[in-house]
Amino acid sequence: MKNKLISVEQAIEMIPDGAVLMIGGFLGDGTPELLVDGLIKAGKKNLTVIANDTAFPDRGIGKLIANKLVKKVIVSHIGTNPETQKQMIEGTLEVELVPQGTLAERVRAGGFGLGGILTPTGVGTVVENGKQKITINGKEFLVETALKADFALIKAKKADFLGNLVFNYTARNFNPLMAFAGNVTIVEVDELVPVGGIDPNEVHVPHAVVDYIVRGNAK
Amino acid sequence: MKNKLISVEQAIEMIPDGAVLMIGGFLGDGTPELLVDGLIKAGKKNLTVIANDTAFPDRGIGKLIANKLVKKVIVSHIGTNPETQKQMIEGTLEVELVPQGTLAERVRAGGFGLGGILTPTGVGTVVENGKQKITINGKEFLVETALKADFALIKAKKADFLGNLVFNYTARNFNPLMAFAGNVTIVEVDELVPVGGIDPNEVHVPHAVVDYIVRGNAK
Amino acid sequence: MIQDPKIGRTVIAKRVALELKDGDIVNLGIGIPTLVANYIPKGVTVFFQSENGILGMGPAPEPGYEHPNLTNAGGSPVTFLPGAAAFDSATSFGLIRGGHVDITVLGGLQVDEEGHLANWMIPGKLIPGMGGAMDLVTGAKRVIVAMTHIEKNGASKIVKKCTLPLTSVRRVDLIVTNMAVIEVTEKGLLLKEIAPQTTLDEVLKYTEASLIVPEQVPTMPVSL
Amino acid sequence: MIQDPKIGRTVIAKRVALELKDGDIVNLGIGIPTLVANYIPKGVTVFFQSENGILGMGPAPEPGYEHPNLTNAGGSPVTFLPGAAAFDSATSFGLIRGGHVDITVLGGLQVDEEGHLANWMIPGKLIPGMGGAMDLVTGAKRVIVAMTHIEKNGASKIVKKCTLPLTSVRRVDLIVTNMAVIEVTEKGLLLKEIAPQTTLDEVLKYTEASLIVPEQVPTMPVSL
Repeated sequence: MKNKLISVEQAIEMIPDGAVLMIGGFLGDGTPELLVDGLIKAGKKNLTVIANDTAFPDRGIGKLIANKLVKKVIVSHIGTNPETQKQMIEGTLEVELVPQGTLAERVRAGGFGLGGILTPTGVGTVVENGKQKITINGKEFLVETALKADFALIKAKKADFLGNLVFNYTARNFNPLMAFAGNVTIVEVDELVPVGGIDPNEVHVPHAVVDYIVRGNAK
Repeated sequence: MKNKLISVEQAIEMIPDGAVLMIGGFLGDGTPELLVDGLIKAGKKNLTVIANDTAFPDRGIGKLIANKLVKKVIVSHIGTNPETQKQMIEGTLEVELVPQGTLAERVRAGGFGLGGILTPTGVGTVVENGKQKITINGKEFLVETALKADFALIKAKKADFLGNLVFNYTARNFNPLMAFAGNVTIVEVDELVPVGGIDPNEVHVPHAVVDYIVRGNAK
Repeated sequence: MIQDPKIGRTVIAKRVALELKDGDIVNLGIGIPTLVANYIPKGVTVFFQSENGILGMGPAPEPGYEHPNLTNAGGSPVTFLPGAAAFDSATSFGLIRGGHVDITVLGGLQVDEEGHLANWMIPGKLIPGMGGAMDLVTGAKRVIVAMTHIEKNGASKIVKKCTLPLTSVRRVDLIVTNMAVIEVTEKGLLLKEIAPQTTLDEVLKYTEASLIVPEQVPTMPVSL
Repeated sequence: MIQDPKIGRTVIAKRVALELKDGDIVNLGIGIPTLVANYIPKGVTVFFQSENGILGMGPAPEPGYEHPNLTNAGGSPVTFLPGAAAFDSATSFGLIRGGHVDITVLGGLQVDEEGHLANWMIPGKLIPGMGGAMDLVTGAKRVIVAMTHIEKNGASKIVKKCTLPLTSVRRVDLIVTNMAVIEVTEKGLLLKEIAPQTTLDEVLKYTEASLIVPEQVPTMPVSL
């Protein structure tokens, strides 16, 4: 059977310039930093990044922005990274803002084989521009479509060799959702345990969606 | 603060005839049997039951059918309970069949404040009758609307006094989804632990959605 | 043709098992598909997913080791293999609908020339409900129908056009019966293999649908 | 009116805290709303939910006890209280959008006579993004806006009609400022209380929107 364990370099080699990436994390908490650093070291270009936020210029996804690897972000928040706002104003970075709960559901829908979801969030605001609306029992909902990515780069606390994943506290955030939505899903883990070393009740993401495992730097 | 721990009788007393109930379980595995027995003992009438299936005449939700408490079921499968089919043919029980994955998403949508989801499942089959369809990137999806219930009756392996829940193996099934979708959610648990007795990473359903706790018979 | 129904079912299961590749995530339906688990080729590791919320399902436990909270989609006790995971129904169908299940093997009532499957109801007669079948056929990467070639009354189950309600408009990929292996192609149903003890004439006689028949049709590589 | 901005913020936080009921699930936004956690009335137990995936969040840890995987929605280290739960972002917003959060307290840029809130962008000037604010206002059972009554340039933030992009068409329930408590009703904005050291004339002067003013308007029951 395929051994999913690879090096950071092997992981990064698979990712072409222009790729659409989902990257886990919430203001850097739960972002696969080694994979992010690998992208920067390899000098990838024109990436599209789907993530909750652009973190800080020196942390997590923010480093990709600061190093100008990214042409477009689909995120809920950019307020903590002045570099994102600067590049957006300069016109070198496209920013698509999505309400956080909607972003979570769009990513999940992509991974779960749904076309999208109907949400009340954003109705009557600028978020509804260009979107279909549906009325159910007299209440309006926006049609928010599914998101997929070429690669999902996620961070887990623990994995077994098959790729069953356990996340840690607030580092969970978008990671389990993105695990399903990447055509190729690469997980950076702090702890690798033998197959059978995780209680089936405690698995957060089953191994079926994980393609490759990279060892992280445990903190 | 409100003590959520009540007796089966107190739980059943809250439920009026004609109530819409979601009941967890998959062919009886993960069904709150004490609550089901309580409904039968109290002789509730004209219930609508949303569940995966109608189990067997002498087990789980099947007992409610056999005892003729139910006027309508919304389920994915009735093949294991001849009593369901009998009452359906006699015209005393309305049966709405929903693909299992769609049912799971409809229940989740109800609990998660979504209007519904877009699924490819059922397109071009009798399941699409009477439903809106939406085309996204040239692919057709059915609009499947959210489901809510007056009461969700669910079964968990473990709870703390606040109502944080942990489910067991295949007894999880629809239970976590229904926990969110009941206007009142009552959980039957085998093991009650002190507040703080569950690792935050291992909580399957946070206590915010649980209204009442009933002690079950541990197996 | 194979006369013994039990041998016929075994042939179907053995032949389907040859379709499983190392590392595959596999969902087996109830009935004949369940038997496939008994014939996984040596050196091939597959992971069984069951829609009630488990990946890494093992065989039935020894008597006395049954646990009420570890069952398959038919409600029967099963076991965990190392690396198993449990999850809720939405996640289970996230795996299924999202294309994370490599192969699903399902029983069938009818398959037609377009590769459409009907397997969940016979109006006015049998209405068990679709359970997870519609999601499985719609979402799995590869759909294999494992069924007897004909009904008890001799009627073909491989028909020109399904008369029973469809399970999905998604075409199935492969049909494995006790008489033949048939691939669903853009051009129609392609006869790939013929079962042991079975003639081409028998296959054609018991198949209502048009078949594309190559010059050479090998025998299924399974032992009886 | 209260001159010291810090005292003004404290008054807002103290007054909002009085709205919290025993057992409430509460989500506090960044800024003034965060201060509310410091003034929970005695005998009242509330549970703080943070949209990055936690229920049962406690205060900042002692120095040296910070953990990189236990942060609030502003990215700052927090702690667990007994009975805390961690979950993914979809579940977190399932709680929020699904009406399982009893109260959200958010900052504001403008609130208008219809109770509409604008709090996530100033076109051409400040575009941090909406983060979780749109879901919170749309989904929480009760929405309280906690903000200063006027901008630094003296302009009222309680306006006839929002000129900034709306956060949601869902009306907020209560506005608590350093000058007043205002309830959003079907008939318009109802002045409920006036801050200490503040006169009705001052409130009216610094409020662009029309206010419904009862004969008796009590002072906020908070100490300075």
